[in-house]
Amino acid sequence: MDQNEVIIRVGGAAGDGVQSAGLIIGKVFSRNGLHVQTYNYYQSIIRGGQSWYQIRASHNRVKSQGDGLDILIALNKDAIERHTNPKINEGGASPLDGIAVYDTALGDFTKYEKIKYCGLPLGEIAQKYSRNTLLKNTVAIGAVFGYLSLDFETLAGVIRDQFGGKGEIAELNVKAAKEGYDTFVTKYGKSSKALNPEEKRFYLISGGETAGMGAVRAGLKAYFGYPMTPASSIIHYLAAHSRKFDVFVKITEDEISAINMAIGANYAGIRAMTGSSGGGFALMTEAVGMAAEMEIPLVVYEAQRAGPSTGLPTKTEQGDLLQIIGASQGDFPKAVFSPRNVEEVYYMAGEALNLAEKYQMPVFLMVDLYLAEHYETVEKFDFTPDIVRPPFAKGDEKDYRRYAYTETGVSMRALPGTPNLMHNEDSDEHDEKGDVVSDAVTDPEIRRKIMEKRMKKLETYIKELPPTPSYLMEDAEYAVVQWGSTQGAVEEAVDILRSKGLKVGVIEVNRPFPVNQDIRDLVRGKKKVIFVENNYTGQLRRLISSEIGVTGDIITKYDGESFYPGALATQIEEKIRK
Amino acid sequence: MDQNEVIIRVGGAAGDGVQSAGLIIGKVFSRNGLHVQTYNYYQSIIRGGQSWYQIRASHNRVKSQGDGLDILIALNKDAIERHTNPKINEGGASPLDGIAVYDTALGDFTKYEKIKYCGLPLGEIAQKYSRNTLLKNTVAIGAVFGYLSLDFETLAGVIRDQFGGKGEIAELNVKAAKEGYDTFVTKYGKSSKALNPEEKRFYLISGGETAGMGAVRAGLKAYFGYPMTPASSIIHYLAAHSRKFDVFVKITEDEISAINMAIGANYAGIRAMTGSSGGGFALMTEAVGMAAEMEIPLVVYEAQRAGPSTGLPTKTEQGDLLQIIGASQGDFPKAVFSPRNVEEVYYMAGEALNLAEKYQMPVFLMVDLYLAEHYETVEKFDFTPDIVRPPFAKGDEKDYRRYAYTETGVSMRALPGTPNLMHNEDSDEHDEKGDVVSDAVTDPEIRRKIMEKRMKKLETYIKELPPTPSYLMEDAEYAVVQWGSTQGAVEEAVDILRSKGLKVGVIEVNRPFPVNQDIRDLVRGKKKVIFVENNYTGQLRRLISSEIGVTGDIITKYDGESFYPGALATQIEEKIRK
Amino acid sequence: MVTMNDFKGSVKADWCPGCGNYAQLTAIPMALAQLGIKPENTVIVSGIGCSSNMPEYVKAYGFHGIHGRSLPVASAIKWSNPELTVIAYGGDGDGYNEGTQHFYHSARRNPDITYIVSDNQIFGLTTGQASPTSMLGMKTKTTPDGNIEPPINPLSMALSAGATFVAREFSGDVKHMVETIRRAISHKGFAIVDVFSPCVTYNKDNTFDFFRKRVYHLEDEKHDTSDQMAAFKKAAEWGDRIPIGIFYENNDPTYESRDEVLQTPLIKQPVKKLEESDLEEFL
Amino acid sequence: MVTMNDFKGSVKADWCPGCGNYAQLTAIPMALAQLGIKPENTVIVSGIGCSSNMPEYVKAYGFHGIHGRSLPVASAIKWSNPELTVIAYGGDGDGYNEGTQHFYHSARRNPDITYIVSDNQIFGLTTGQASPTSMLGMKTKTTPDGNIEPPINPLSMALSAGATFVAREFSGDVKHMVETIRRAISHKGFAIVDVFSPCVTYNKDNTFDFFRKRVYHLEDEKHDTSDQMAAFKKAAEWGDRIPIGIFYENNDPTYESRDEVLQTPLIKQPVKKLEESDLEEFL
Ligand SMILES: Cc1ncc(C[n+]2csc(CCOP(=O)(O)OP(=O)(O)O)c2C)c(N)n1
Ligand SMILES: Cc1ncc(C[n+]2csc(CCOP(=O)(O)OP(=O)(O)O)c2C)c(N)n1
Ligand code: SF4
Ligand code: SF4
Ligand SMILES: [Mg+2]
Ligand SMILES: [Mg+2]
Repeated sequence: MDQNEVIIRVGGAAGDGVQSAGLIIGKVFSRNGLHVQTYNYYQSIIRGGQSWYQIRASHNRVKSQGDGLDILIALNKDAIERHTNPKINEGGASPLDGIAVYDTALGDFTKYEKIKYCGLPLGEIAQKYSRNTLLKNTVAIGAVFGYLSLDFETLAGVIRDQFGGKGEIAELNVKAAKEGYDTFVTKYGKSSKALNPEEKRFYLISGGETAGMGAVRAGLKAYFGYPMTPASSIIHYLAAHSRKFDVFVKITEDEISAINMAIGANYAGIRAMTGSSGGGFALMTEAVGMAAEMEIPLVVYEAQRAGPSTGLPTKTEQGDLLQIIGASQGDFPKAVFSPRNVEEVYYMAGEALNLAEKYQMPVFLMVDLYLAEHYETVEKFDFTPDIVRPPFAKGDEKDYRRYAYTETGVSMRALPGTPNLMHNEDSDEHDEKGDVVSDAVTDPEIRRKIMEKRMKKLETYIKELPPTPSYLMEDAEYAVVQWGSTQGAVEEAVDILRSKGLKVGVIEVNRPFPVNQDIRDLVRGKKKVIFVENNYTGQLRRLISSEIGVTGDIITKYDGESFYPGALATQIEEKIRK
Repeated sequence: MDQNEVIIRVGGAAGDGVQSAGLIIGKVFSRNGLHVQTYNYYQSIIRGGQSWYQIRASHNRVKSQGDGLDILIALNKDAIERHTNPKINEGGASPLDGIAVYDTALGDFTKYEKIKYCGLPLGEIAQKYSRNTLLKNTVAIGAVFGYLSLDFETLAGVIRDQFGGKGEIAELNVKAAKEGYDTFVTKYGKSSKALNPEEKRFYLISGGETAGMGAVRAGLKAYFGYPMTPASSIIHYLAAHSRKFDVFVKITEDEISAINMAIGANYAGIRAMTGSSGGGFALMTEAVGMAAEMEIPLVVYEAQRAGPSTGLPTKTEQGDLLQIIGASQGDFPKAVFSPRNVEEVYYMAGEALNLAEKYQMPVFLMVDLYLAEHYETVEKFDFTPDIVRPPFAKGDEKDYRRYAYTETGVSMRALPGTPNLMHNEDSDEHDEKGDVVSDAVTDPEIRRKIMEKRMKKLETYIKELPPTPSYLMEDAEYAVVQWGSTQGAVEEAVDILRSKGLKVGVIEVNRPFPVNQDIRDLVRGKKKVIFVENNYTGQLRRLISSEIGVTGDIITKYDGESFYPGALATQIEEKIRK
Repeated sequence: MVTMNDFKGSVKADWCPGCGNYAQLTAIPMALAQLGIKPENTVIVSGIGCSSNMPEYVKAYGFHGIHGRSLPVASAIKWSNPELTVIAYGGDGDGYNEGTQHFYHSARRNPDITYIVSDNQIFGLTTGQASPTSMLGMKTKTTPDGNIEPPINPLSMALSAGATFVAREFSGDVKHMVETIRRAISHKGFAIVDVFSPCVTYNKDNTFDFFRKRVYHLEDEKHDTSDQMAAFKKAAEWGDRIPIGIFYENNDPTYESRDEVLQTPLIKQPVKKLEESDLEEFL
Repeated sequence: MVTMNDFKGSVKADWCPGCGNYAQLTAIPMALAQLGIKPENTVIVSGIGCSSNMPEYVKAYGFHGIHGRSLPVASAIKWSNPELTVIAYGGDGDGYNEGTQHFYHSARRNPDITYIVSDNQIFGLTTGQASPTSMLGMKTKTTPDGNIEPPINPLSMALSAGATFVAREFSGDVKHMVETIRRAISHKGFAIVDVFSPCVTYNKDNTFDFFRKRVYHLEDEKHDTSDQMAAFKKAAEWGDRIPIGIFYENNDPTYESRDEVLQTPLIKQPVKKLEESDLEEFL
């Protein structure tokens, strides 16, 4: 067990405060300069059921929720039975192999070997301070930090922030935590973990939030959406900061309205986005084609969850790639981004807005539930505004043609309000001027040319594609191909394999469409190519095979949970040895 | 020029009666036992513009609208200028190389060599009988049949049917036609064409209509839709025959309602369908996933037109394949059919209904504007009811589980109204009984199993896939791969190449998904594989490469028109010689 | 005899303790039992939302579809098999946002189904965003500075569409609700019952208390349920006194009664055998 | 000075001769010109349908989008750049079928845009199918035995949603229409003008003649446009006498006037520069 690292899990029911307890714990670490990753396991239920929140903290960079479990805070009996039982593995999560903190009032439950059961009268302690039943969580958190002997003051600070400053409630919580801290140490002593404050501090932030921030940095002025898990975190973030960031946030009657509004706003000349999860995005697909045909910039934030249909609304999956590739009838240029981590979401949100406007085409910023909702530590962000806006026609252009044929396929836009350049933008096929060619006379020749003009934008963009990122590929004999949020688990799995002497590297596809030809070079000569995907059919593999003919073995996971590095390493090794 | 064949084109403006004139001409041939194919070139406009209708008739089987143009009926000046000008080629259609029939009142127009201009006082003649300006079309039709010296009585019969029996209007038309017939012969003589009545008669019918009939044969009881070209022809056909066939036809507020109704009706136990074109189908995609997750049979008729977006609403394209493959988030079983001709639409409509019910999954019946709207001769249909309904649970089953794990992946349905078997069908992920697993406790293990159960249906179906049809593949050195409505033009192009000694065959993909592995065998050892597609990016090629790694050269056409055999033969030959 | 117990499902409802939906989970089976309708002939159709979980908890045929689409599904089930009693159930977001168009057109179309909306004036399942019936000024996750969009009035909406049965109930008055739901189910045609069904977790404004203080029974004030204009006026009442009960009712023919093909239940119709003569027109 | 001619587009309208839409092609530019609104500051947004081809024929900024979606597009354009005059135009199928939900929610939301519906009670462009305003009994391609679905009343619908300006006009009365459209455009908020605009090709029932015999001007009968109940009553009038003109008008605040961020036009707002302090909350 790594003494520089700890994995803590808070287990309970919805409504038990699992998530806020988890976040407090995470923040204590991040404020102390430790790297943190969290994992949120919850159900589509408001109260009850079974949920848990895992925090992995380390002095070294951590990239996933990790394997193993050092400390469990069990908020109910189900949680203690479940997370200590070596036979139960929630989609790959490790059972406890350390201490269990729980309220002695829980009563009897099955006990397992090797686990240190550290019952405390959590409720009793809590009641000394307040009758709010959630206070016992604070006591338990205090206990955990006592065990880890981590500076109480940081914890006190986080608690105060969480409970609204220096008021009475905050102080009660601080006191309760302190009693939990002290009582634990008195009763059970301290851990041998060597987790100490560092000189720096990290921010603990989720992908939904960095998507919002990154977009604001790139000049986002309006977001239109209809709530849907896990695409709501960006809405909540932007709505809460609407006035601060001067971003107009509009919740619409449905997703169809949302995307049409986003297109209208972009048409008018501001930067606007929309977003949803798979089911809501399905409703948006018709308008995606409209944006493409009318050459109006559009960024869609698509946060995947486990399908098909309503599926597992609070579970993660990478199952929407082909939906996005196939969105809307006909052929048209588009780009798909799949940022690999919370930080990359920030930068790619801006890149998406710039790209959409540069090429006047739809750009998809794909994340998944895991990436949109889990928290990661980030050290700093680049705040320099990242806004590249192509010029607009001003009104003195001679012979202005909205869809002029050009070298790049890109034609200059004239915004409504510009003198002299009045024209029509049309979802019907049109000529260079924007006049419809499907009414009186369809000229097949013009149709052919305007199709080619639009598709040329994609050809132009392909030439500018940044290289596909990779990890340890220089000397790799085996290539693992991943996309999006699985980066962390895959890299950690590869680290494990490297430590066993297997030369494995990772090709990290963060811009899945158009498919970068350089993937061909990256796989060349490899003994084996193995795709790792959080879906059933291997959608990235299908796409890459479709576009550039590269294929390989596949490891999939479709139980609603994300990959765990240890288990994944074993699977990759099996494929290699096969 | 083939003396057993004639190609006639009627050109005019929308509202000029181009289409009905064309249909009369076609029927005269089909009633005389000649093979006919028609081509309808029109715009998204109710009156005016430029449209034309082409009829190809032959004693031999014809498979496409063909190359060349023997007879033009020009209903306005634009038509005569356009169709006689050797430089104008409407997406591949040949200019006139024969006689032009027109109203001498048209006045002056450019004349070209080699064309025989046969002006007649069409309007003048017509006015003798009625003031209805459309009557002059009838005169022109008469003239054409005079020229071809084809039996006037058949023409009279068709006219009577078209104009509602033996009434006054019908008789006026017959008389006007007769005068056109005689006047032409007197003035210009007869053609050398050897077109004579045969002993048989054909039906002249479109794909939209055979889709409706085929579905009725397979027990269709309800159709839910929202009009959209070219998916309206099936609606119009079924609505007109609703009482005769006892099919409930419901036009809904939008496509979303239509597909949800179709799913509801199938759930209740009847056979119901929905349909649309690409844009309307985009709106349906969310519910496709619901049907898949809830395992409710569903057939969607998808009639493609040229996109993206509104695009060319009255033009053909095969641009929706990837939209269908990607429809709705997540992975689930489905099947896609792409019948190759009007007759096959009839049989595949029934097959789709049977398959959807057998596997309780969405099945897509894809056509395109060309197939949905153009007319072909068909000799006869098999009327034996084609209904394979799997058994439903009756109510005395013990331990009934709606989604029981089985060998095939298929579980027995219990329809509402069945005693004792009350259960819940859910778009949320569920267990064998149908109980939701995403509320209280998500069991990743159950999720994994139920995903596998559903996907197993596809594995089972794949084993039953009929072989991919082909044409002249036995000794072929080159393989052309086509799908859907391009069959005719492709086969004729191949005939041309064969006549030049090139051993070309055709792989005809009429069930594009799941991709049949036998395509691998079919292409094995071929010198070249060439995909022919009526779209920009080669969507079938992308799909086949994605699923089974087979790829090849590509010939595309994306100007809104379908392929013409002559031009296509040249293109294929170029690819071969390259 | 059918009893409420016959409708008791095997899955325990997992709404928050105190949630308004529990009242309907009592009232709907009670009304069905009173009418002697068997579970096997009952279909409950829903969309997505806390409320939409209803079919999971009732022993009957359940169709828990996608967000906003219960009405088209419910209508088609009824048209396919008119012997079934079809009840659509869902939330205000489900019915008045995502499903707006289906609600409006179902109301004018008049299929013989019952639509019960759990109107908690909030999105519950997605953890508390403004819904189309949220009051002006209400603070939610999507309206942190207070809702600025005037709420719609589902009753006026239904009335304007020509709905033939328009009612409102309150989860705090189950007895009254049972009576209205019973009449809604008995009504031949589209019956909408909008139910104030407090979300105790996310809506701190429109609580049980809020309504208890305000609601009164329409029938106590001699309201004429056949007078559409009176119904419009009553529907507009909002403030210290809020009416519940049946606002409007008429006997306009159902959609299915006007359609020739539906005169025989589709599910009972034999398959049409095609004949040579069916091709005649293509000759 | 702006004249009607400034709005004359280079593409000739290709509606059928006699189509009702020509009247609006005259009336809209006339109203705009009278108000001194420049073509460059005008955006005409439409969906798909014969009527929706309008933006192709007017010299202004034109947004000819997809079927049913003109209102969300129009609203967002207005919110992004309030200096533009935004007019949404389309058919009854476009607005009251495919776009039902947007119509309803726009009416309650009250963005400052004008919505003119060419209500020909039929689907024109798709060659004659029943629309949501087709009369009972009407024979069309989709209702060969006669329409059995009671038509909706767009005016009652808008009123029930809380629309702040509700009017109806007739293509056979251009002068009157210009006046109403002028007032609709001037109205601060969502203004709906439903126009009887006969489809001479596919609707043989609701012809110019049909309406000429029936329509009368509301203002001639001392109708009180501030009385919502009176408006409901007038909207329900259908038969030998059919009213046109302004049914209802009020001064409720627009959506944009209630939203803090929109107080400065979005298009003029500088980009927000992020700072270290914006990350504070994640510490
Ligand atoms: C197409 C689609 N959009 C959004 C969602 C997310 N979603 C689920 S429930 C819901 C709203 C719930 O509110 P309501 O219908 O009022 O039900 P309640 O939970 O309040 O009972 C939303 C937006 C979804 N499932 N599908
Ligand atoms: C999503 C979608 N569904 C259907 C259509 C086909 N469509 C085009 S116009 C139209 C209806 C036209 O009726 P209306 O809006 O009343 O306009 P009109 O032609 O009568 O002016 C339909 C159904 C479409 N273009 N897009
Ligand atoms: S969140 Fe609200 S609506 Fe949902 S179960 Fe809880 S109380 Fe009921
Ligand atoms: S079909 Fe009707 S609505 Fe369309 S242009 Fe012709 S008259 Fe006008
Ligand atoms: Mg609600
Ligand atoms: Mg219309």
